[in-house]
Amino acid sequence: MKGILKSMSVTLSTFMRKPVTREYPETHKELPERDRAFPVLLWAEEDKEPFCTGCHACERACPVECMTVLMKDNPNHKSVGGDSSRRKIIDKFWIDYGRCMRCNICVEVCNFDAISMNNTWAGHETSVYDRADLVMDLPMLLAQSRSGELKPWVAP
Amino acid sequence: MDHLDQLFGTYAAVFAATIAGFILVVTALIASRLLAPFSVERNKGTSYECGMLPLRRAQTSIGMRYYLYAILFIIFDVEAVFIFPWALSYVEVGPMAYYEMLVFIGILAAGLAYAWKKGALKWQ
Amino acid sequence: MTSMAPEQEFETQDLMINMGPQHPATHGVFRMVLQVDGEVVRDVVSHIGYMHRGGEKLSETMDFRQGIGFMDRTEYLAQFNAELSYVMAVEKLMDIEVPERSQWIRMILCELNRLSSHFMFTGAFGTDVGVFGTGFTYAFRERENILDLFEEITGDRLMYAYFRPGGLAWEVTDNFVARVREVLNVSKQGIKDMDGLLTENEIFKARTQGIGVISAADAIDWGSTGPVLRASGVPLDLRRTEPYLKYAEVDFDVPVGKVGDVYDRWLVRIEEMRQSVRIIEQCLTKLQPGPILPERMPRMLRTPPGEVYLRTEAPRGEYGIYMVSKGGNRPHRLKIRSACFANLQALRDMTIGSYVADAVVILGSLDIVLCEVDR
Amino acid sequence: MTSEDAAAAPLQSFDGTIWSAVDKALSGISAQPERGVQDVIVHIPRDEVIRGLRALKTNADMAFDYLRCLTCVDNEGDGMDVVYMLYSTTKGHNLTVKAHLDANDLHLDTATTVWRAANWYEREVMEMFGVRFRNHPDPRTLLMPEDLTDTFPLRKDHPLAEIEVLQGEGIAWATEESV
Amino acid sequence: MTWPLFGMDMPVVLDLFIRMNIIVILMTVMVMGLIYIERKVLARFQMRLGPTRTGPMGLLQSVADALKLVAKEDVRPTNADPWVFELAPYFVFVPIFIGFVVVPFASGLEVRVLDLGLFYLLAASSVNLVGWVMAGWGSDNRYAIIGGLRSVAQSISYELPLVLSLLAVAMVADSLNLTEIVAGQAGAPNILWQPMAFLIFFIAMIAELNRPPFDIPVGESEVVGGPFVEYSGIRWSMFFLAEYAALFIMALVGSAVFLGGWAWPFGEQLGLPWQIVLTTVKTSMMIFVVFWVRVTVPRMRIDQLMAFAWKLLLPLSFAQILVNGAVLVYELPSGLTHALLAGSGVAGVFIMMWVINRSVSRPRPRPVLIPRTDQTWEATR
Repeated sequence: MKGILKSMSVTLSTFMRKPVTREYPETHKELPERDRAFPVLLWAEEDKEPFCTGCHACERACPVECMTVLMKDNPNHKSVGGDSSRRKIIDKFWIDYGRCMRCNICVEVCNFDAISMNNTWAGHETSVYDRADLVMDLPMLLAQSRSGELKPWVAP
Repeated sequence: MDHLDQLFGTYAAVFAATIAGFILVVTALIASRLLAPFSVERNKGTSYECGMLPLRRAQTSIGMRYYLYAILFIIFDVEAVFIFPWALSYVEVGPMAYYEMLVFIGILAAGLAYAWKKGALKWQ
Repeated sequence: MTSMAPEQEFETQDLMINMGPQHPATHGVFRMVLQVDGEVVRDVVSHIGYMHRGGEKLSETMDFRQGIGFMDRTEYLAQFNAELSYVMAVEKLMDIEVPERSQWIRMILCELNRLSSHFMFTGAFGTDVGVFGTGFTYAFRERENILDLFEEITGDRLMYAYFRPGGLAWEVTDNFVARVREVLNVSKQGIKDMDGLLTENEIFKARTQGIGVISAADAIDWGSTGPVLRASGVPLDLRRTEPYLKYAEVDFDVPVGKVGDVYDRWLVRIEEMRQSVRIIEQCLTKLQPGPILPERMPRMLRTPPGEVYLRTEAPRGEYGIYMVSKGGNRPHRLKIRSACFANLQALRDMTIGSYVADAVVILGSLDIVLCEVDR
Repeated sequence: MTSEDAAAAPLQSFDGTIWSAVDKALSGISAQPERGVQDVIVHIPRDEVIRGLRALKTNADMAFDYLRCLTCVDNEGDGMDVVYMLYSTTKGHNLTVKAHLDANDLHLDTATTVWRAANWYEREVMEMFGVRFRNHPDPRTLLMPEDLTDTFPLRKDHPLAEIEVLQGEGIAWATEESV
Repeated sequence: MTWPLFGMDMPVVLDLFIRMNIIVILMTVMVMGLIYIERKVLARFQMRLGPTRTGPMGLLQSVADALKLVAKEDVRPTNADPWVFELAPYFVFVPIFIGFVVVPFASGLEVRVLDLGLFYLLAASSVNLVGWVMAGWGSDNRYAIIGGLRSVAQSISYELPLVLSLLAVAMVADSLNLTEIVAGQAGAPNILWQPMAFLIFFIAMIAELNRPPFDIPVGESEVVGGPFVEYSGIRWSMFFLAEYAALFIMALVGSAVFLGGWAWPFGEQLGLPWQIVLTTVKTSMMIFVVFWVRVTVPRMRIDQLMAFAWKLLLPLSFAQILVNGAVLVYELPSGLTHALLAGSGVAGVFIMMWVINRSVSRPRPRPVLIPRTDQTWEATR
């Protein structure tokens, strides 16, 4: 009886405290800088092209094989009259978010800092009705970075 | 208003309430029948067995622990019914009625003690 | 019924009850078939394997860096501990010396993970004994708090993939020490709440005392580990008996039960939470700046041929990685020795003769993670 | 140290390890020692392994009363090794015991008579590697479906499942071809 | 024949019709309100927010629930016994509903005053048990059967302490008529003279309502919902409706019999609005404590439950009746009578606490802590 009364005093004390839950879709928790949602490609603003050269490093390192990379000759390269220093550039890039396990390995192996984990809420709220819609193509992967909302965090 | 009318007046309410209760349930069921979707699918009718197919029919004979309590209950509940009228009138009758009830409850208590001793109150 | 002999008609039949794979109390997809007579359990058959994803087979195709992410998924309540076993096995095979700072940080994170895992246990166990979700929400409050810290450090709330052979993936945040202290202060209150909510409660005591008893000899014979074993009175804690990381340099107590029943397991876990707080506080004072990876770290992780069975003390007990390497950058064979797998074996012995309601409580007291059992 | 080094080293040279005591406990059993990375490894021929394990458990100096783990390693054509990780709760020492099985004769006596803990581990090895444990009390499948008894997933010759590409690249390639 | 209603003489049939309608509406609104309040209160106890989406502060949550339940498919298992399965909701709901006939909200505000009011209420509400068994047996589901049988065993066991504790108060009040009992408490509520009876009543009431810690028939973690595992849609909501209606009735009766209803502490001459306010406050307090208990305590086990009823509550309530009888039959001075009654009650409460304490607290120290020393391992052998 004494123990039950003690338990009841504990619950009463929490009755008096403020609720800790958040009303999710309206109020978002602030995400830390290092937050890892899904990988996105970065956009080189000065060159008006992605950083990615399509070197397949991330594709080979991916443990779940969720990436597909196709490279092409850069039409904007210096040798063909452009102003970019990249000889090769990404042609097509798909990441299947349904397979991705967000292990950050692709970011670590990238030699060009061309891929980064999305650390905005947009990266977390990716639910769709069809699994096929989770396969992101190049424009989709670049959209987040091009819009300027992404604050990429590079591990020190 | 004579006595019979009084009785009718009060207990008619009980009757009316019973009917009202049934009407309430029936209305709800009819409303549901009108509003709710209904589909015939073969597997829908399987009873819930934590995701597995039922092992066999559930209505088997069950351990008799439950029934033992039922028997005990019947005994004690009938006694309780006897105690009710006593409780309201013994003061007028006087101490004698109290002693009689003491004996009665004593017999009951002996019964309970016997059941207790015999282990009828133990589940195992 | 008609074909039965008259004397058989009065015989009660045992009822077979299926608990799981889809039952509110089975902590995942676990199935136990109870043979009950009225309310008393006569026999238990457990079925596991619903969550089997071939993690061991998959790990044989992954190189040592890729494999880390899979360890998180086997033990989703104590991810750091699982990663730790894996990376330590690789380090042992490659003979890498881990810098001090990394070791201390690993210890802090592992103990925080133990804290969060035990919180999860207390909450889920509260639900098993029938408290309407109160313990659960308390536990989640505390756990979220710890997970927030993990998210700030590693970037993910559950699948951290933060430890690397040789050290850590990257440095912790600048305000790490202050944040850990903050989290610890909240957690202390949380432990007090959990303790006050249930430990002294008479109904809780009545429900947990004296059921699911397993003696020390039986527990050893069944290979039980962790709090289940310690509750039986065997002071077997790998942090003490075979200290890894820096556990030899901190003071902590190993709580040991006396009877080996469910209540003892509860008490042991509650006390372990307090000890974890104590360990973390000592670690914080000893944490010094420094490198997090050894200076000469090979870029490609290749191990010499060899085999190692590396065990660490995860919240649920001994989490072992048996890694056989034939040279190269991936294990030839990887066996995950999961603590719950061993503990779950003893379930039948503990449960027979108790009530249906007790079976649920006993299962809850083992604190199983089915992903770990099935791997 | 690798197995080649261990084979070259003389038997009694594991100074500071428990090998000499194990050797004493296993007298009469032809055991081959090996200095592993962490624990001492003892190779025991498979016909004697249960006898050896029981000797290790009952020997007062050894008292290996705790079976840490039991598993199996497929050596690709070179047979299989059944591995027992032992621990003594009273003495606090560890030992790894290995029994080699030929690829065409995967039979072994059960260790459940020594430690009950071996029960589920052996069931797992049975279905994953196809090693038959004689006299096992409960030889049902443990993790795999009950009807899947003819294939052994953890053997090296068992292929990994094809990676499912029906969504990601599959759709993507299709659109590329159509362009 | 006429009957007075709101100061007017009315034909009995019309009068009944109006009163029934009031009761039906009141019950529906109260149940919806109770569900909403329970969810909010439980959420606060658990530091959550509770329903917030439907309507302002989630006020329309119950309405939305009700609409959803009506518009949900009503599945019947193929193996179920059709008659038993389909009729069970009636047997669960109707007995609870007819209990409303005697429940007093304020003086003169009830459907009918029955002389055997208390007795009638107990008799009616125990019929609802039949519905539970029917639901359990008819579903052809193991959990349902176990749940149904458990509910029988539990309800009949706690029926007796409930009846006897109310009888003990009825002896003190010298009436079974709820209105008279309330009127008799204008000076002091019965809880003062019968604290143990109140405690027993409260415990037995929670048990009768199948609420934690006595919710073993519907124990989520054991029998998944007990007798109504297989019910869905509107049929399931009937069980729910009955459960909350019963909670409401029991709380009302408890506040009327023990806490003085509308009569205490201001007396009966106060206006009707104040009487309703008093009743509401007292009932809410009872209900709040029920919620509070629900959120705090673990579920009991069936053998403990039974032992608690038969070995502790039943003997104690018998003892209370005997003491009451002895005290009341000899016409002692009023002060002494009341002192004896209260004293015996308090003593009973202490006996109860002592027995509970003794039965669970075996000497059990905290776990042994093994500190770090160099020879720790050997030292503990």
